[in-house]
Amino acid sequence: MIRVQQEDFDLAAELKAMTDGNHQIGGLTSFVGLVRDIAGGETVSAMTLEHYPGMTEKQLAEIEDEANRRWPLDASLIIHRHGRLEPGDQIVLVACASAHREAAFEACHFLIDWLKTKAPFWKLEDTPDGGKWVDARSSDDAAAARWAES
Amino acid sequence: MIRVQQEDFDLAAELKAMTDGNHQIGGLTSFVGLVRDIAGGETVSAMTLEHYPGMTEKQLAEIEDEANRRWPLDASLIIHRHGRLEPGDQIVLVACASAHREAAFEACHFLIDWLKTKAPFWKLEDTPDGGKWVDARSSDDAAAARWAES
Amino acid sequence: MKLLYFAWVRAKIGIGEETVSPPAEIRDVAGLIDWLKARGAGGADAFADLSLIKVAVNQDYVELDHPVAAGDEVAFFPPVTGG
Amino acid sequence: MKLLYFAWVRAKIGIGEETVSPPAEIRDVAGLIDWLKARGAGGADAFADLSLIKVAVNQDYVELDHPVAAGDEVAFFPPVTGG
Repeated sequence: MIRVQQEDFDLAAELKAMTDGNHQIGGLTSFVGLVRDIAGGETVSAMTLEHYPGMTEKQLAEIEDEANRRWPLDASLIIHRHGRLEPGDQIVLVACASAHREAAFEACHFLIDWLKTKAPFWKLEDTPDGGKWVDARSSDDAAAARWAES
Repeated sequence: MIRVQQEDFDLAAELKAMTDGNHQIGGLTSFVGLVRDIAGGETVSAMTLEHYPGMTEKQLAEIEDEANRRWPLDASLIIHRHGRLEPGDQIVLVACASAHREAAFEACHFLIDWLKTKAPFWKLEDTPDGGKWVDARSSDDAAAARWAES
Repeated sequence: MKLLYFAWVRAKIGIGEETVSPPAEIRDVAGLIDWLKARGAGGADAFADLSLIKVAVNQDYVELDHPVAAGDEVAFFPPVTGG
Repeated sequence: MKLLYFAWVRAKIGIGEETVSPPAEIRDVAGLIDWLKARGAGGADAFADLSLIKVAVNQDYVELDHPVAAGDEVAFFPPVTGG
Protein backbone atom coordinates (compact mmCIF):
# COMPACT_ATOMS: atom_id res chain seq x y z
CA MET A 1 0.00 0.00 0.00
CA ILE A 2 1.20 3.55 -0.68
CA ARG A 3 0.03 6.79 0.84
CA VAL A 4 1.14 10.39 0.21
CA GLN A 5 -0.21 12.68 2.85
CA GLN A 6 0.29 15.87 4.84
CA GLU A 7 -0.85 14.34 8.17
CA ASP A 8 1.41 12.45 10.53
CA PHE A 9 1.09 8.64 10.76
CA ASP A 10 0.80 6.31 13.72
CA LEU A 11 3.73 3.94 13.34
CA ALA A 12 2.37 1.32 15.72
CA ALA A 13 -1.07 1.21 14.14
CA GLU A 14 0.40 0.99 10.63
CA LEU A 15 2.75 -1.86 11.49
CA LYS A 16 0.10 -3.73 13.44
CA ALA A 17 -2.33 -3.51 10.52
CA MET A 18 0.31 -5.05 8.23
CA THR A 19 0.80 -8.21 10.27
CA ASP A 20 -2.50 -8.66 12.11
CA GLY A 21 -4.03 -12.05 11.49
CA ASN A 22 -1.32 -13.23 9.07
CA HIS A 23 0.59 -15.91 10.95
CA GLN A 24 2.80 -16.73 8.01
CA ILE A 25 4.78 -13.57 8.62
CA GLY A 26 8.06 -14.25 10.35
CA GLY A 27 9.67 -10.83 10.07
CA LEU A 28 8.70 -7.19 9.73
CA THR A 29 11.35 -4.64 8.83
CA SER A 30 10.56 -0.96 8.97
CA PHE A 31 12.36 2.31 8.39
CA VAL A 32 11.20 5.70 9.61
CA GLY A 33 12.87 8.86 8.32
CA LEU A 34 12.83 11.83 10.69
CA VAL A 35 13.52 15.55 10.28
CA ARG A 36 16.96 16.41 11.69
CA ASP A 37 17.68 19.77 13.31
CA ILE A 38 21.12 19.97 11.71
CA ALA A 39 21.93 19.44 8.03
CA GLY A 40 25.27 20.15 6.39
CA GLY A 41 26.40 21.90 9.56
CA GLU A 42 23.49 24.34 9.55
CA THR A 43 20.64 24.60 12.02
CA VAL A 44 17.31 23.66 10.51
CA SER A 45 14.23 25.03 12.25
CA ALA A 46 11.74 23.46 9.85
CA MET A 47 11.44 22.15 6.32
CA THR A 48 8.83 22.11 3.61
CA LEU A 49 8.46 19.04 1.44
CA GLU A 50 7.20 19.79 -2.04
CA HIS A 51 6.15 16.98 -4.35
CA TYR A 52 4.67 16.26 -7.77
CA PRO A 53 1.12 15.07 -7.16
CA GLY A 54 0.23 12.26 -9.51
CA MET A 55 3.79 11.33 -10.45
CA THR A 56 4.63 10.64 -6.82
CA GLU A 57 1.83 8.11 -6.46
CA LYS A 58 2.60 6.57 -9.85
CA GLN A 59 6.29 6.14 -9.07
CA LEU A 60 5.71 4.81 -5.56
CA ALA A 61 3.13 2.30 -6.80
CA GLU A 62 5.55 1.10 -9.50
CA ILE A 63 8.41 0.62 -7.10
CA GLU A 64 6.20 -1.16 -4.59
CA ASP A 65 5.16 -3.51 -7.40
CA GLU A 66 8.80 -4.10 -8.23
CA ALA A 67 9.63 -4.94 -4.61
CA ASN A 68 6.77 -7.42 -4.51
CA ARG A 69 8.01 -8.99 -7.74
CA ARG A 70 11.58 -9.32 -6.48
CA TRP A 71 10.91 -10.50 -2.93
CA PRO A 72 8.20 -12.77 -1.48
CA LEU A 73 6.41 -10.20 0.65
CA ASP A 74 3.23 -10.73 2.65
CA ALA A 75 2.72 -6.99 3.04
CA SER A 76 4.42 -3.73 2.11
CA LEU A 77 3.73 -0.13 2.98
CA ILE A 78 5.11 3.24 1.94
CA ILE A 79 3.84 6.42 3.58
CA HIS A 80 5.48 9.72 2.58
CA ARG A 81 4.45 13.06 4.00
CA HIS A 82 4.62 16.47 2.34
CA GLY A 83 4.16 20.03 3.56
CA ARG A 84 5.77 21.73 6.53
CA LEU A 85 7.65 19.54 9.04
CA GLU A 86 9.71 20.31 12.13
CA PRO A 87 12.75 18.58 13.65
CA GLY A 88 11.78 15.21 15.12
CA ASP A 89 8.76 14.89 12.82
CA GLN A 90 8.27 11.70 10.85
CA ILE A 91 8.81 12.13 7.09
CA VAL A 92 8.52 8.67 5.65
CA LEU A 93 7.70 5.11 6.63
CA VAL A 94 8.71 2.07 4.63
CA ALA A 95 7.82 -1.39 5.96
CA CYS A 96 7.96 -4.91 4.55
CA ALA A 97 6.69 -8.15 6.04
CA SER A 98 7.73 -11.60 4.87
CA ALA A 99 7.99 -15.20 6.04
CA HIS A 100 11.75 -14.73 6.28
CA ARG A 101 13.82 -11.83 7.50
CA GLU A 102 16.19 -11.50 4.53
CA ALA A 103 13.34 -10.67 2.17
CA ALA A 104 11.85 -8.22 4.64
CA PHE A 105 15.20 -6.48 5.15
CA GLU A 106 16.25 -6.33 1.53
CA ALA A 107 12.90 -5.17 0.19
CA CYS A 108 12.66 -2.44 2.83
CA HIS A 109 16.20 -1.27 2.12
CA PHE A 110 15.55 -1.35 -1.62
CA LEU A 111 12.38 0.73 -1.24
CA ILE A 112 13.95 3.52 0.82
CA ASP A 113 17.07 3.63 -1.38
CA TRP A 114 14.92 3.86 -4.47
CA LEU A 115 12.61 6.43 -2.96
CA LYS A 116 15.54 8.69 -2.12
CA THR A 117 16.59 8.93 -5.77
CA LYS A 118 13.37 8.58 -7.73
CA ALA A 119 10.30 9.73 -5.79
CA PRO A 120 9.60 13.33 -6.83
CA PHE A 121 9.96 15.12 -3.48
CA TRP A 122 12.10 18.17 -2.72
CA LYS A 123 13.11 19.55 0.66
CA LEU A 124 13.29 23.27 1.35
CA GLU A 125 15.01 23.84 4.69
CA ASP A 126 14.48 26.90 6.86
CA THR A 127 17.94 27.94 8.05
CA PRO A 128 19.27 31.10 9.75
CA ASP A 129 20.30 32.22 6.22
CA GLY A 130 16.78 31.68 4.83
CA GLY A 131 15.20 28.93 2.79
CA LYS A 132 17.63 26.49 1.16
CA TRP A 133 16.79 23.74 -1.32
CA VAL A 134 18.51 20.57 -0.20
CA ASP A 135 21.02 19.18 -2.70
CA ALA A 136 20.77 15.58 -3.84
CA ARG A 137 23.57 13.40 -2.51
CA SER A 138 25.71 11.22 -4.78
CA SER A 139 25.81 8.64 -1.98
CA ASP A 140 22.07 8.19 -2.48
CA ASP A 141 22.60 7.49 -6.17
CA ALA A 142 25.24 4.92 -5.28
CA ALA A 143 22.93 3.27 -2.76
CA ALA A 144 20.14 3.00 -5.31
CA ALA A 145 22.45 1.73 -8.08
CA ARG A 146 23.22 -1.30 -5.94
CA TRP A 147 19.69 -2.60 -6.51
CA ALA A 148 19.77 -2.40 -10.32
CA GLU A 149 18.67 -5.67 -11.90
CA SER A 150 21.29 -7.16 -14.16
CA MET B 1 19.70 -1.17 25.67
CA ILE B 2 19.03 -4.89 25.93
CA ARG B 3 16.15 -6.70 27.59
CA VAL B 4 15.40 -10.40 27.95
CA GLN B 5 11.87 -10.95 29.15
CA GLN B 6 8.85 -13.22 29.13
CA GLU B 7 6.33 -10.37 28.69
CA ASP B 8 5.33 -8.92 25.35
CA PHE B 9 6.63 -5.48 24.33
CA ASP B 10 4.89 -2.41 22.96
CA LEU B 11 6.63 -1.73 19.66
CA ALA B 12 5.39 1.83 19.32
CA ALA B 13 6.36 2.84 22.85
CA GLU B 14 9.80 1.27 22.50
CA LEU B 15 10.56 3.00 19.20
CA LYS B 16 9.21 6.33 20.42
CA ALA B 17 11.39 6.19 23.51
CA MET B 18 14.46 5.67 21.31
CA THR B 19 14.01 8.81 19.28
CA ASP B 20 12.07 11.17 21.55
CA GLY B 21 13.83 14.48 22.01
CA ASN B 22 16.86 13.56 19.89
CA HIS B 23 16.56 15.67 16.75
CA GLN B 24 19.86 14.50 15.34
CA ILE B 25 18.29 11.18 14.43
CA GLY B 26 17.48 10.97 10.74
CA GLY B 27 16.53 7.31 10.48
CA LEU B 28 15.20 4.50 12.63
CA THR B 29 15.34 0.95 11.34
CA SER B 30 13.58 -1.82 13.22
CA PHE B 31 12.99 -5.52 12.84
CA VAL B 32 10.34 -7.54 14.62
CA GLY B 33 10.44 -11.34 14.53
CA LEU B 34 7.08 -13.08 14.83
CA VAL B 35 6.00 -16.65 15.54
CA ARG B 36 4.86 -18.37 12.33
CA ASP B 37 2.15 -21.01 12.28
CA ILE B 38 4.00 -23.11 9.73
CA ALA B 39 7.63 -24.19 9.88
CA GLY B 40 9.29 -26.72 7.59
CA GLY B 41 5.87 -27.63 6.23
CA GLU B 42 4.45 -28.51 9.63
CA THR B 43 1.72 -26.74 11.56
CA VAL B 44 2.98 -25.07 14.70
CA SER B 45 0.40 -24.39 17.39
CA ALA B 46 2.86 -22.81 19.84
CA MET B 47 6.53 -22.70 20.71
CA THR B 48 8.61 -22.46 23.83
CA LEU B 49 11.78 -20.42 23.81
CA GLU B 50 14.42 -21.65 26.23
CA HIS B 51 17.50 -19.57 26.93
CA TYR B 52 20.65 -19.47 29.05
CA PRO B 53 20.07 -16.77 31.66
CA GLY B 54 23.23 -14.78 32.25
CA MET B 55 24.97 -15.78 29.02
CA THR B 56 22.11 -14.35 26.98
CA GLU B 57 22.42 -10.92 28.56
CA LYS B 58 26.23 -11.04 28.37
CA GLN B 59 26.24 -11.95 24.69
CA LEU B 60 23.56 -9.44 23.74
CA ALA B 61 25.34 -6.63 25.60
CA GLU B 62 28.62 -7.49 23.83
CA ILE B 63 27.06 -7.49 20.40
CA GLU B 64 25.23 -4.25 21.06
CA ASP B 65 28.59 -2.72 22.06
CA GLU B 66 30.09 -4.00 18.83
CA ALA B 67 27.30 -2.47 16.75
CA ASN B 68 27.84 0.87 18.48
CA ARG B 69 31.57 0.65 17.82
CA ARG B 70 31.09 -0.15 14.14
CA TRP B 71 28.27 2.29 13.31
CA PRO B 72 27.51 5.82 14.57
CA LEU B 73 24.27 5.05 16.40
CA ASP B 74 22.24 7.46 18.48
CA ALA B 75 20.26 4.63 20.04
CA SER B 76 20.01 0.86 19.85
CA LEU B 77 17.63 -1.64 21.39
CA ILE B 78 17.36 -5.42 21.54
CA ILE B 79 14.40 -7.07 23.24
CA HIS B 80 14.16 -10.87 23.14
CA ARG B 81 11.36 -12.83 24.72
CA HIS B 82 11.47 -16.33 26.19
CA GLY B 83 8.83 -18.78 27.39
CA ARG B 84 5.69 -19.93 25.61
CA LEU B 85 4.62 -18.03 22.48
CA GLU B 86 1.83 -18.53 19.97
CA PRO B 87 1.59 -17.83 16.22
CA GLY B 88 1.54 -14.08 15.58
CA ASP B 89 3.30 -13.31 18.87
CA GLN B 90 6.32 -11.02 18.83
CA ILE B 91 9.59 -12.84 19.60
CA VAL B 92 12.29 -10.24 19.15
CA LEU B 93 12.76 -6.55 18.44
CA VAL B 94 15.96 -5.03 17.12
CA ALA B 95 16.06 -1.30 16.42
CA CYS B 96 18.82 1.18 15.56
CA ALA B 97 18.63 4.95 15.21
CA SER B 98 21.27 7.09 13.50
CA ALA B 99 21.74 10.40 11.76
CA HIS B 100 21.89 8.54 8.45
CA ARG B 101 19.89 5.60 7.19
CA GLU B 102 22.75 3.39 6.04
CA ALA B 103 24.12 3.09 9.57
CA ALA B 104 20.66 2.42 10.98
CA PHE B 105 19.98 -0.28 8.37
CA GLU B 106 23.32 -2.01 8.54
CA ALA B 107 23.56 -2.05 12.34
CA CYS B 108 20.02 -3.42 12.65
CA HIS B 109 20.68 -6.11 10.06
CA PHE B 110 23.99 -6.98 11.73
CA LEU B 111 22.32 -7.32 15.13
CA ILE B 112 19.55 -9.68 14.01
CA ASP B 113 21.93 -11.78 11.90
CA TRP B 114 24.30 -12.06 14.83
CA LEU B 115 21.56 -12.82 17.29
CA LYS B 116 20.29 -15.69 15.15
CA THR B 117 23.60 -17.52 15.36
CA LYS B 118 25.05 -16.51 18.72
CA ALA B 119 22.38 -15.58 21.27
CA PRO B 120 21.72 -18.71 23.37
CA PHE B 121 18.03 -19.30 22.65
CA TRP B 122 16.41 -22.52 21.49
CA LYS B 123 12.95 -23.02 20.03
CA LEU B 124 10.82 -26.03 20.86
CA GLU B 125 7.83 -26.14 18.51
CA ASP B 126 4.54 -27.82 19.36
CA THR B 127 3.52 -29.76 16.24
CA PRO B 128 0.88 -32.43 15.57
CA ASP B 129 3.74 -34.95 16.04
CA GLY B 130 4.70 -33.50 19.42
CA GLY B 131 7.46 -31.15 20.56
CA LYS B 132 10.29 -30.62 18.06
CA TRP B 133 13.52 -28.73 18.67
CA VAL B 134 14.08 -26.38 15.76
CA ASP B 135 17.26 -27.07 13.77
CA ALA B 136 19.74 -24.26 13.18
CA ARG B 137 19.86 -23.12 9.55
CA SER B 138 23.09 -22.90 7.59
CA SER B 139 21.65 -19.83 5.83
CA ASP B 140 21.74 -18.07 9.21
CA ASP B 141 25.43 -18.89 9.60
CA ALA B 142 26.09 -17.52 6.13
CA ALA B 143 24.16 -14.33 6.93
CA ALA B 144 26.17 -13.78 10.09
CA ALA B 145 29.50 -14.55 8.44
CA ARG B 146 28.96 -11.60 6.12
CA TRP B 147 29.50 -9.23 9.05
CA ALA B 148 32.86 -10.66 10.14
CA GLU B 149 35.43 -7.92 10.52
CA SER B 150 38.47 -8.48 8.34
CA MET C 1 1.26 20.93 -23.82
CA LYS C 2 1.29 21.33 -20.08
CA LEU C 3 4.56 22.29 -18.41
CA LEU C 4 5.24 21.82 -14.68
CA TYR C 5 8.16 23.18 -12.66
CA PHE C 6 9.18 22.11 -9.16
CA ALA C 7 11.52 23.23 -6.36
CA TRP C 8 14.19 25.74 -7.48
CA VAL C 9 13.30 25.26 -11.13
CA ARG C 10 9.86 26.59 -10.25
CA ALA C 11 11.43 29.43 -8.26
CA LYS C 12 13.64 30.44 -11.20
CA ILE C 13 10.92 30.17 -13.82
CA GLY C 14 8.61 32.11 -11.55
CA ILE C 15 5.54 29.90 -11.99
CA GLY C 16 4.68 26.28 -11.18
CA GLU C 17 2.60 25.46 -14.23
CA GLU C 18 1.76 26.74 -17.66
CA THR C 19 0.18 25.60 -20.91
CA VAL C 20 2.25 26.25 -24.03
CA SER C 21 2.02 25.61 -27.77
CA PRO C 22 5.60 25.34 -29.04
CA PRO C 23 6.20 25.50 -32.80
CA ALA C 24 5.83 22.24 -34.74
CA GLU C 25 9.60 21.78 -35.18
CA ILE C 26 9.98 21.21 -31.42
CA ARG C 27 9.91 17.42 -31.30
CA ASP C 28 11.89 16.36 -28.24
CA VAL C 29 12.77 17.45 -24.69
CA ALA C 30 16.06 19.03 -25.76
CA GLY C 31 14.29 21.14 -28.36
CA LEU C 32 11.66 22.17 -25.86
CA ILE C 33 14.33 23.28 -23.39
CA ASP C 34 16.10 25.35 -26.06
CA TRP C 35 12.81 27.01 -26.90
CA LEU C 36 12.13 27.76 -23.19
CA LYS C 37 15.64 29.21 -22.76
CA ALA C 38 15.21 31.49 -25.78
CA ARG C 39 11.80 32.60 -24.57
CA GLY C 40 13.32 34.27 -21.48
CA ALA C 41 11.16 34.59 -18.36
CA GLY C 42 13.72 32.77 -16.18
CA GLY C 43 14.17 29.94 -18.66
CA ALA C 44 17.80 30.78 -19.44
CA ASP C 45 18.62 30.80 -15.74
CA ALA C 46 16.64 27.66 -14.82
CA PHE C 47 18.14 25.59 -17.66
CA ALA C 48 21.70 26.99 -17.54
CA ASP C 49 23.11 23.64 -16.31
CA LEU C 50 21.19 20.66 -17.67
CA SER C 51 23.13 18.25 -15.45
CA LEU C 52 20.97 19.60 -12.61
CA ILE C 53 17.67 19.06 -14.40
CA LYS C 54 15.46 15.99 -14.37
CA VAL C 55 12.63 15.65 -16.87
CA ALA C 56 9.43 13.64 -16.72
CA VAL C 57 7.01 13.24 -19.62
CA ASN C 58 3.56 12.07 -18.58
CA GLN C 59 4.95 11.33 -15.10
CA ASP C 60 7.79 9.03 -16.20
CA TYR C 61 11.46 9.95 -16.14
CA VAL C 62 12.87 10.51 -19.63
CA GLU C 63 16.13 11.55 -21.31
CA LEU C 64 16.66 14.71 -23.37
CA ASP C 65 16.03 12.91 -26.66
CA HIS C 66 12.57 11.77 -25.60
CA PRO C 67 9.81 13.00 -27.96
CA VAL C 68 7.27 15.57 -26.82
CA ALA C 69 3.91 16.27 -28.45
CA ALA C 70 0.81 18.35 -27.94
CA GLY C 71 -1.18 16.99 -24.99
CA ASP C 72 1.90 15.82 -23.08
CA GLU C 73 2.52 16.77 -19.47
CA VAL C 74 6.21 17.72 -19.24
CA ALA C 75 7.80 18.38 -15.85
CA PHE C 76 11.20 19.91 -15.04
CA PHE C 77 12.78 19.64 -11.62
CA PRO C 78 16.07 19.23 -9.74
CA PRO C 79 17.33 15.83 -8.54
CA VAL C 80 14.88 14.64 -5.89
CA THR C 81 15.58 14.87 -2.15
CA GLY C 82 12.71 13.06 -0.44
CA GLY C 83 12.80 10.15 1.97
CA MET D 1 32.64 -27.23 38.34
CA LYS D 2 29.11 -26.34 37.34
CA LEU D 3 27.70 -27.97 34.21
CA LEU D 4 24.65 -26.65 32.36
CA TYR D 5 22.69 -28.36 29.58
CA PHE D 6 20.14 -26.74 27.28
CA ALA D 7 17.51 -27.78 24.72
CA TRP D 8 17.84 -31.37 23.46
CA VAL D 9 21.20 -31.77 25.18
CA ARG D 10 19.37 -31.19 28.44
CA ALA D 11 16.63 -33.60 27.39
CA LYS D 12 19.17 -36.34 26.59
CA ILE D 13 21.26 -35.82 29.72
CA GLY D 14 18.05 -35.77 31.75
CA ILE D 15 18.92 -32.76 33.92
CA GLY D 16 19.56 -29.07 33.28
CA GLU D 17 22.34 -28.49 35.76
CA GLU D 18 24.79 -30.36 37.97
CA THR D 19 27.94 -29.78 39.97
CA VAL D 20 30.79 -32.22 39.24
CA SER D 21 34.38 -32.77 40.33
CA PRO D 22 36.14 -34.44 37.41
CA PRO D 23 39.54 -36.05 38.02
CA ALA D 24 42.57 -33.76 37.87
CA GLU D 25 43.70 -35.07 34.45
CA ILE D 26 40.62 -33.53 32.81
CA ARG D 27 42.06 -30.23 31.63
CA ASP D 28 40.05 -29.17 28.59
CA VAL D 29 36.55 -29.29 27.12
CA ALA D 30 37.35 -32.36 24.97
CA GLY D 31 38.55 -34.26 28.04
CA LEU D 32 35.49 -33.23 29.99
CA ILE D 33 33.20 -34.48 27.22
CA ASP D 34 35.00 -37.85 27.08
CA TRP D 35 34.59 -38.14 30.83
CA LEU D 36 30.86 -37.31 30.60
CA LYS D 37 30.37 -39.87 27.79
CA ALA D 38 32.08 -42.60 29.81
CA ARG D 39 30.02 -41.72 32.88
CA GLY D 40 26.79 -42.79 31.14
CA ALA D 41 23.54 -41.14 32.26
CA GLY D 42 22.70 -39.94 28.74
CA GLY D 43 26.19 -38.53 28.16
CA ALA D 44 27.05 -41.02 25.40
CA ASP D 45 23.83 -40.16 23.57
CA ALA D 46 24.03 -36.38 24.06
CA PHE D 47 27.64 -36.16 22.87
CA ALA D 48 27.47 -38.76 20.10
CA ASP D 49 27.95 -36.13 17.38
CA LEU D 50 30.13 -33.24 18.53
CA SER D 51 29.41 -31.28 15.35
CA LEU D 52 25.99 -30.61 16.88
CA ILE D 53 27.33 -29.37 20.22
CA LYS D 54 28.26 -25.83 21.18
CA VAL D 55 30.23 -25.17 24.34
CA ALA D 56 30.47 -22.09 26.53
CA VAL D 57 32.88 -21.70 29.42
CA ASN D 58 31.93 -18.95 31.82
CA GLN D 59 29.31 -17.76 29.31
CA ASP D 60 31.67 -17.32 26.35
CA TYR D 61 31.78 -19.61 23.33
CA VAL D 62 34.89 -21.81 23.29
CA GLU D 63 36.43 -24.59 21.19
CA LEU D 64 37.06 -28.16 22.34
CA ASP D 65 40.67 -27.43 23.30
CA HIS D 66 39.67 -24.68 25.73
CA PRO D 67 40.89 -25.37 29.30
CA VAL D 68 38.42 -26.12 32.08
CA ALA D 69 39.10 -25.87 35.81
CA ALA D 70 37.32 -26.18 39.12
CA GLY D 71 34.99 -23.23 39.60
CA ASP D 72 34.19 -22.89 35.89
CA GLU D 73 30.66 -22.78 34.56
CA VAL D 74 30.58 -25.05 31.50
CA ALA D 75 27.48 -25.16 29.28
CA PHE D 76 26.64 -27.61 26.49
CA PHE D 77 23.90 -26.94 23.97
CA PRO D 78 22.85 -27.33 20.31
CA PRO D 79 23.35 -24.57 17.73
CA VAL D 80 21.11 -21.70 18.76
CA THR D 81 17.76 -20.96 17.11
CA GLY D 82 16.58 -17.66 18.60
CA GLY D 83 15.63 -14.45 16.87
